[in-house]
Amino acid sequence: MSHLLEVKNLKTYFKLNDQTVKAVDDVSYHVNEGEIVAIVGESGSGKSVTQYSGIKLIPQSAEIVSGEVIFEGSDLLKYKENSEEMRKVRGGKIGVIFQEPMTSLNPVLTVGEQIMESVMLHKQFSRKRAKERAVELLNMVGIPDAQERVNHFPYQFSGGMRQRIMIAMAMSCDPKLLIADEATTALDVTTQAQLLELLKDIVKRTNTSIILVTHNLGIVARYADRIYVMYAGRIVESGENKDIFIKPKHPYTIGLLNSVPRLDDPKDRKLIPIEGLPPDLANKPKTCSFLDRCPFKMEACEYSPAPQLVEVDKGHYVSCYADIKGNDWNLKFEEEFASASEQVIMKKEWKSKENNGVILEVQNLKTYFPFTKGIFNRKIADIKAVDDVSFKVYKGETLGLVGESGCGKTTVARSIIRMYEPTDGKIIFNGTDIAKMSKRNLKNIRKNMSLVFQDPSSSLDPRQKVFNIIGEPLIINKLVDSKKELHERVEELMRLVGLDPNLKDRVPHEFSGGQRQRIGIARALASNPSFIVCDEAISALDVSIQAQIINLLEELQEKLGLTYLFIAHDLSVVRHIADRVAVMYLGKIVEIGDWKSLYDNPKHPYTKALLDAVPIPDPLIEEQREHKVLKGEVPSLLSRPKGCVFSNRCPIATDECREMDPPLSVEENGHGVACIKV
Amino acid sequence: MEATQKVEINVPRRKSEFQKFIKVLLARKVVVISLSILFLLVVVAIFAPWIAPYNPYTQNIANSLQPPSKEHILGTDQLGRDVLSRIIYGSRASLIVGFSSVALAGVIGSTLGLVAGYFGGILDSIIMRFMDALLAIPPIVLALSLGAALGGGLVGVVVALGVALIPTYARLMRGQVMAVREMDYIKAGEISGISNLRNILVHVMPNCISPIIVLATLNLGIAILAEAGLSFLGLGVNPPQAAWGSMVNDGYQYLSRLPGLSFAPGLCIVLVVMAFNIVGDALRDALDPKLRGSL
Amino acid sequence: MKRRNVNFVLFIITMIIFVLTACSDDSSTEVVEGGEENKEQGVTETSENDKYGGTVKVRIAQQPRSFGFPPAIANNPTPSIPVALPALETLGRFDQDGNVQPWLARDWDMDDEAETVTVYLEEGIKFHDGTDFNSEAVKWVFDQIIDTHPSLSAIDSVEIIDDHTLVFHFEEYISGAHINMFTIVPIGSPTAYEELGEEGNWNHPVGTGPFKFDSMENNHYIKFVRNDDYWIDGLPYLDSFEFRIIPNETTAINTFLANEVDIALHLGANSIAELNTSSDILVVDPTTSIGLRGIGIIPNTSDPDSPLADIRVRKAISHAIDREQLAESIFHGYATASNQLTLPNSWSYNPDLDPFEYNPEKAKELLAEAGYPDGFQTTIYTQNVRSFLMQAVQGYLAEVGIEVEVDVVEQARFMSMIYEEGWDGFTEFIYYSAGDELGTLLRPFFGPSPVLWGNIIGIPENVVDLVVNFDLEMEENNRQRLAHELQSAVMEEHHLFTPLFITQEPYLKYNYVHDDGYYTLRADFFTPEKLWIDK
Amino acid sequence: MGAFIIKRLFQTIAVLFFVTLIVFMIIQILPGDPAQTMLGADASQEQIQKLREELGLNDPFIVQYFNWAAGVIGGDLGHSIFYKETVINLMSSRFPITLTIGISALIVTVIIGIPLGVIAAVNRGGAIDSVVVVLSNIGIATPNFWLGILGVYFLSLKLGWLPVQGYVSPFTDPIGGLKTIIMPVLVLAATTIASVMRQTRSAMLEVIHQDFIRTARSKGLKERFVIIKHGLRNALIPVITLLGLQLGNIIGGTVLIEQVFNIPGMGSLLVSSVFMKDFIVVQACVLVIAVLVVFANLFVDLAYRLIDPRIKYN
Repeated sequence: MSHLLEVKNLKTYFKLNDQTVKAVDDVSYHVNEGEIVAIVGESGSGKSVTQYSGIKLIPQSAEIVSGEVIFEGSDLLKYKENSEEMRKVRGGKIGVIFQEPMTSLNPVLTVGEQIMESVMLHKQFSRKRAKERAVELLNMVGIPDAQERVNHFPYQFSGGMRQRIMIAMAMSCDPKLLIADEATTALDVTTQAQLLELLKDIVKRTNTSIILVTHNLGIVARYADRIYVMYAGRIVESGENKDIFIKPKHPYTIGLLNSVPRLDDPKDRKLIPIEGLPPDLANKPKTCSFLDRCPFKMEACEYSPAPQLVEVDKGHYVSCYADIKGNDWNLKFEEEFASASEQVIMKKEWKSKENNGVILEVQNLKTYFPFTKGIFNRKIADIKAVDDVSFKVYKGETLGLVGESGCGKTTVARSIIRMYEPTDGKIIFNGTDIAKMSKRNLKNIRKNMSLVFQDPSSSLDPRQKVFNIIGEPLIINKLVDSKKELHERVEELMRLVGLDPNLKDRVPHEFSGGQRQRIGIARALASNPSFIVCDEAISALDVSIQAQIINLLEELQEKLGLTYLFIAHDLSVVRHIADRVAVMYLGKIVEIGDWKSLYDNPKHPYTKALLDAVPIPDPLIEEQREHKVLKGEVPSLLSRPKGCVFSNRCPIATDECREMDPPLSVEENGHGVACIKV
Repeated sequence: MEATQKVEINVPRRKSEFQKFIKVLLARKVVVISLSILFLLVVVAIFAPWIAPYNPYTQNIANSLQPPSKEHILGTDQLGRDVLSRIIYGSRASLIVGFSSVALAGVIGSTLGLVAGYFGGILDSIIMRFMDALLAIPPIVLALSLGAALGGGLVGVVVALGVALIPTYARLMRGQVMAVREMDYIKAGEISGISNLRNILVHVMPNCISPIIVLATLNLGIAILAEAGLSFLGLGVNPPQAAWGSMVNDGYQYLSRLPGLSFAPGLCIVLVVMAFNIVGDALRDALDPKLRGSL
Repeated sequence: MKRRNVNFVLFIITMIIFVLTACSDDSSTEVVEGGEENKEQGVTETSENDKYGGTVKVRIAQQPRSFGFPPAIANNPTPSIPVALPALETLGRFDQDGNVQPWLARDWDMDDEAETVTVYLEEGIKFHDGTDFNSEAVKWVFDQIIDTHPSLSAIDSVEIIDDHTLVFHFEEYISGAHINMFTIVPIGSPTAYEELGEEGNWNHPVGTGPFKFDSMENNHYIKFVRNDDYWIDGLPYLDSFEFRIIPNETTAINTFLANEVDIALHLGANSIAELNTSSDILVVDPTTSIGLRGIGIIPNTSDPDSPLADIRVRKAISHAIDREQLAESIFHGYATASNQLTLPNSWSYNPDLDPFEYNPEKAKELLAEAGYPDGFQTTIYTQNVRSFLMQAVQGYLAEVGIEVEVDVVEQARFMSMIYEEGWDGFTEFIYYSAGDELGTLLRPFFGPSPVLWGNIIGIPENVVDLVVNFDLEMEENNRQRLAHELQSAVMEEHHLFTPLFITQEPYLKYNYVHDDGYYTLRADFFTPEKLWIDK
Repeated sequence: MGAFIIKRLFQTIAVLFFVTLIVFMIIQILPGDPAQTMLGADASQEQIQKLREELGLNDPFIVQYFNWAAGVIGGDLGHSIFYKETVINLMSSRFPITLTIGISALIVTVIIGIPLGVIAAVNRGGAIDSVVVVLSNIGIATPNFWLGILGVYFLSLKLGWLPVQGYVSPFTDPIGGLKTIIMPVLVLAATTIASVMRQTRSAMLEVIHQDFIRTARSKGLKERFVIIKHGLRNALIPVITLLGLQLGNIIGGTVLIEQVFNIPGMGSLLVSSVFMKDFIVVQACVLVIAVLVVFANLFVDLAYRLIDPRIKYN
């Protein structure tokens, strides 16, 4: 049977400043009709460029050096970039859904217009018919009031909605193949689930094939039929879904799987990061490109040319010399893993920290922002970003605060450290209410609490040397008496977070993302605080780096007795790191409890929905899970539903829920839930 | 506390910011040429007395309006002064007017913008409305009326152009400050309890300065052009100071007979302004390509 | 007595100011028609009929303050008079020798004893609005003016004898005072004034002239059309006549070269020299000497600590400047160097005085003698129009070691400096008179109650006395003696200032333009009734 | 939208207040006595006093300002001492001229600048692009009065194609008017064309690399369609900002251009008034020009709305 799409030995190089960046270096793969194929890899692995090469949507600096892209029997590479034939394929036969819903739609044209122009072009529909088709498509992708909203502009839609529109647009001319390039990466977990289910549904109904380009292994496990793993411009492993997850053979695939926390992990599992960085694609070594990071490299790897893909099982291909050597290599890997894991300190049995005493108590915290309108910026409403939130944090524990974007978790964090002025409520830190404390008095308190920011590149002053960045809190708070002491202390802090103190005179830009986050952590530690707020501290990092930082945070907690308020949207990570977890929705805590009872026995329908939406990178488990999809979207803070904030989306809500705002009722074990139905 | 993390990550030293900046800056030949022109300009202005073949003020009326010759490469003007020497000295006027007015505008404008952007509120509104108002008066119109009020001459021109250029800096600086203030590293400082002054000096200013430098470079060209325009209207620098703008004007009457008299200084203006513009653009691209379009 | 003097002086000042403000370059002299014009006229004989028709356009440098309202015109003769004259005429006109000849006044009697002037008007003349030109109209105009006009307030009253005869009664009667009333007071229609009001009349002349006002646009153009009922039969020749106001000199030259104007007035000498190459273009170079526009530099001598208080230094400066060369190079010959207040061919020129020839060595000697062998630093204040000249002076002074800064100041500042503030160093010195009347020339500066320059620097008493005596003296020989004494006192004894030259005002026209009737004296005059052009 | 306009109008009023203050202050810092300077040296003390009284120069600054501002609001810009006319009257013939030239220059700028910028961006690195880049660099660096002088010299004097100076309204005499207006407009537009060309080019280059352009291409649209419909409309947003700013430059440019071509517009009125010390007129000219620019910017802000639906005011 011939494949719908067959890519053979594709090479796409970029020419940048006299350097040749081998973004796609001899890649072959195929897609069959009605199949969902995943291409997995970290940023910069060349997975997107591979897809765009075939339809020639690559930047001008890129050049397709060689290869064939055979689609429905003809080689697309033979068509000129903007030729009639190529344009017929684009949109007509191959649809693309891009990553960024915010920038991928033309902001100045209505969404209807953008769908219509495609239909009018490929199907020769009249304007009127095209519009009907657009409405029909919008209905299909689940846009409510499609008839009216077809005339709206992209900015009038949420990110999730825009991505639905992208899907409608890509599907508008009934393509044979859909390329979804990180199509759900920028979205919240529930929205992501909605969209992926939608896509899957479409495939089933129309027999369209999908290429799912992503770095999220969970998604892959849940939806893909076959998987290609890319690293540094090459495919390093490919095979059926289950082959990859259950019997991963390439050290990189194994590393990826080991570095990501899973929703079904044992609590004491230590994450194993992939050390090092991917190679510079402009100066790629002739040897295996994973060599430098490979924990299993053999002597032969050092001088052998890069390994080719070899079929090790039926339909399972791997490019690794370990494979070629034969033997029982799979077993060998497991042994190696075991010894590698021993080198790191095993996490102790989890124990509640409630007896340590309370370090922070938040009582009825409200943080409102004025919503202004009109000529005189009259305040017409409050944006209740945080609305009556109470919780305690015990000394030495990690309280995880989870929720989707806009739920108010960051506002809580910033109110606690008084970056935002709380509207009402108490913030009792070490026995003192700091909610209304003057800035001057606050200074003394602030030594004891600090913040690790989300984005390591924007949270470090690009003009300052690392030394000054880490030393600043010491100088401001007069914690050192001399220059010498300052130097010593900064160097100590750098060692503490795993940075070479010799690098203290460099500027942040000279470090990698993970290292920058280490600098941020060192700064947070400088004033010797007991309490640290980690505001999405790992979300901006690549998965393999995330593991490093998570491990570092855990070690530091152990060593320094720190208390963390850990804010994140990734439920798996929170489960891994937190002792207790609070779930927020629309400015309120809907559920709070220790990790075990919350994850194992979620009570609030929202918590349940969230957990359902998180894919687990294990196809066997995924097969058994029921994929319930939460309906609707998070409402805006201004049009908050009456009664229970979740009532309009809740599968079990009744009229009662729409009238009464349920309080957070806490059981004896500390597990609290704000729902009258449980 | 003891360091226990066993991995010490050694990063290969990447190219420093500065090296990278220089590399991007010098990537295009036209930029290198422009920089050379400007370098030459500065050298010529500083060392004018040693470079100029004649004293630019020494007149030889009997020898006026000579065509180019071996002795006078560009000929002589109405007072028999050597045109080349006057052009060489004229670079001083252009540079002084350019740099002083830009410095004046830059310092005052940036400060206002900094205050407006950093402290916000009603102060911001007042300052910015005032700047909008100033911006509504085209520089040449403002300079003309101010120049008339202050009297011509170097000081008048510098002050007039300086005032006219203030709002662009204030606006840019304000925008920069507001953007930088939103950056997490500023918040990090604020959480640590940093003082406003330290925050401004250590974090805000250094991160706002590069677009200001770019704008200043571009404005140098504008100031030189405006000075020429004011000279044309008769409000330029005082004679006998040589200034390219007034030389163009003075020489115009002899265009058919001695085109060099007016062409040469005109060409100097065009070249130098162009060089400033190209270098400004290149600086912008090298410092922060995102600024393209906003400057 | 005092009041009269002040007023008279003020009139002169008015003129000076307008010279100071004139956008054109420095220059201008005396004259009626230039010699060249006459030569050229002889070449072709044209029948009277060929002269009719056409439009002539004339470039002027600036918009006159008013060209319709007689008092305003008389108050600001430059640059109003030449623009007003095509429509508004005066009682008399200057001839080539600078004497006043009859025009609207057919004759007059002057009675020195009675201090009266009796004027007999031409008869049968009508204003453009159809009303009669008569004694009443003339009296009306003068009544408007004599109370406000500084120089004419010497007239006490105007008495109507009959329809065409008036007697002007003078309050005080000095030599030359009557000239103004004949030459700078244009006669407009009182009826028109009543109809239009002062503002309406301001730029809408209704007079007896050969051309009627047609239309205007401020700072753009002023257009006149032929007055078919002109009182001289057969005149004017032209259908219409237009002024184009073009302040910028280069634009003016281009306009002239593109033949968009036929006559270009108020051009700088260098522009004229530059254009004096084409055979189609005539440079009219007025050469008759009946008035002065002199340029020099004047030091502030009042500060005893200043080097300029030393007469040797002042004389050194006069020796340091090559005025002949300046006249040649800056003015391209359209100025005549002079070491005294008047030109060497004038009766008032004193041939016995030091010629202050160009001699840098002598200048240096004098400086050394005065104790400044290495020179000193000082400033020359000037206005934009003359900055070039002052730069040239600066260059000369640099050669003898005097370092001069040329400070170009705004007119307002300049005025306040020479009126009240004073200055250190030099300012440009502009003096101006009709004829070689040293009295009228020097009174504003060096007279008994000077208002300009002299009131700051303090004038030696013998100079003041000489000015007054000269003014009152009516007898020719005595006047020459006094003039020579005055020259000697000002130039030799005190050396109050450094004269440079007397300037002329050449202008350009195409050679198809004939009999344009432009001449300049204390003010410009434009009498285009006989103007005609080749077809 | 309505609320936005009203808010923007309030802001405009605040700006206008400062404009009047600045304009008024410019006159206040003039050295010397305006009355004396206006009347000239022949004025008597009584005349000066009378004028001072008339101009309210004896009042305190604040009173003077408010009297003047009240007059301005009531449409009374004062009375020119020199021309013996109300300033409004003086301007009534000049304002349309400057506006005609300015708007023509703006139109020419748009017609020439934007397409060239787009063409250059699309052919980046090509011959047309190089020409456009070089021309725009030269255009921005060339003093416009100098360009005008050269134009007159070559086009009028050497070739005799166009008149040297003057102004004939194209509304009364289309051909003659066009002839007089063509060179001033082109010279005036030269600098703005250069800037707009540059801005359009760089905005287009930026937009071309945006995600939504890739989206448009992925739909198989024709390249021309992608560039014009998807690219240009977005690129126009910064270009319109620039045009708003250039409006001030165009009006400022007329000051010089009107000198070169001797056009009786606002610019030449301003210049001659500056030299004649007719402060009332100077004041009024600066004010009118500033108000024009303020309203032009208001208009630009509103125009954004038409092009970019994202702009949510408030």
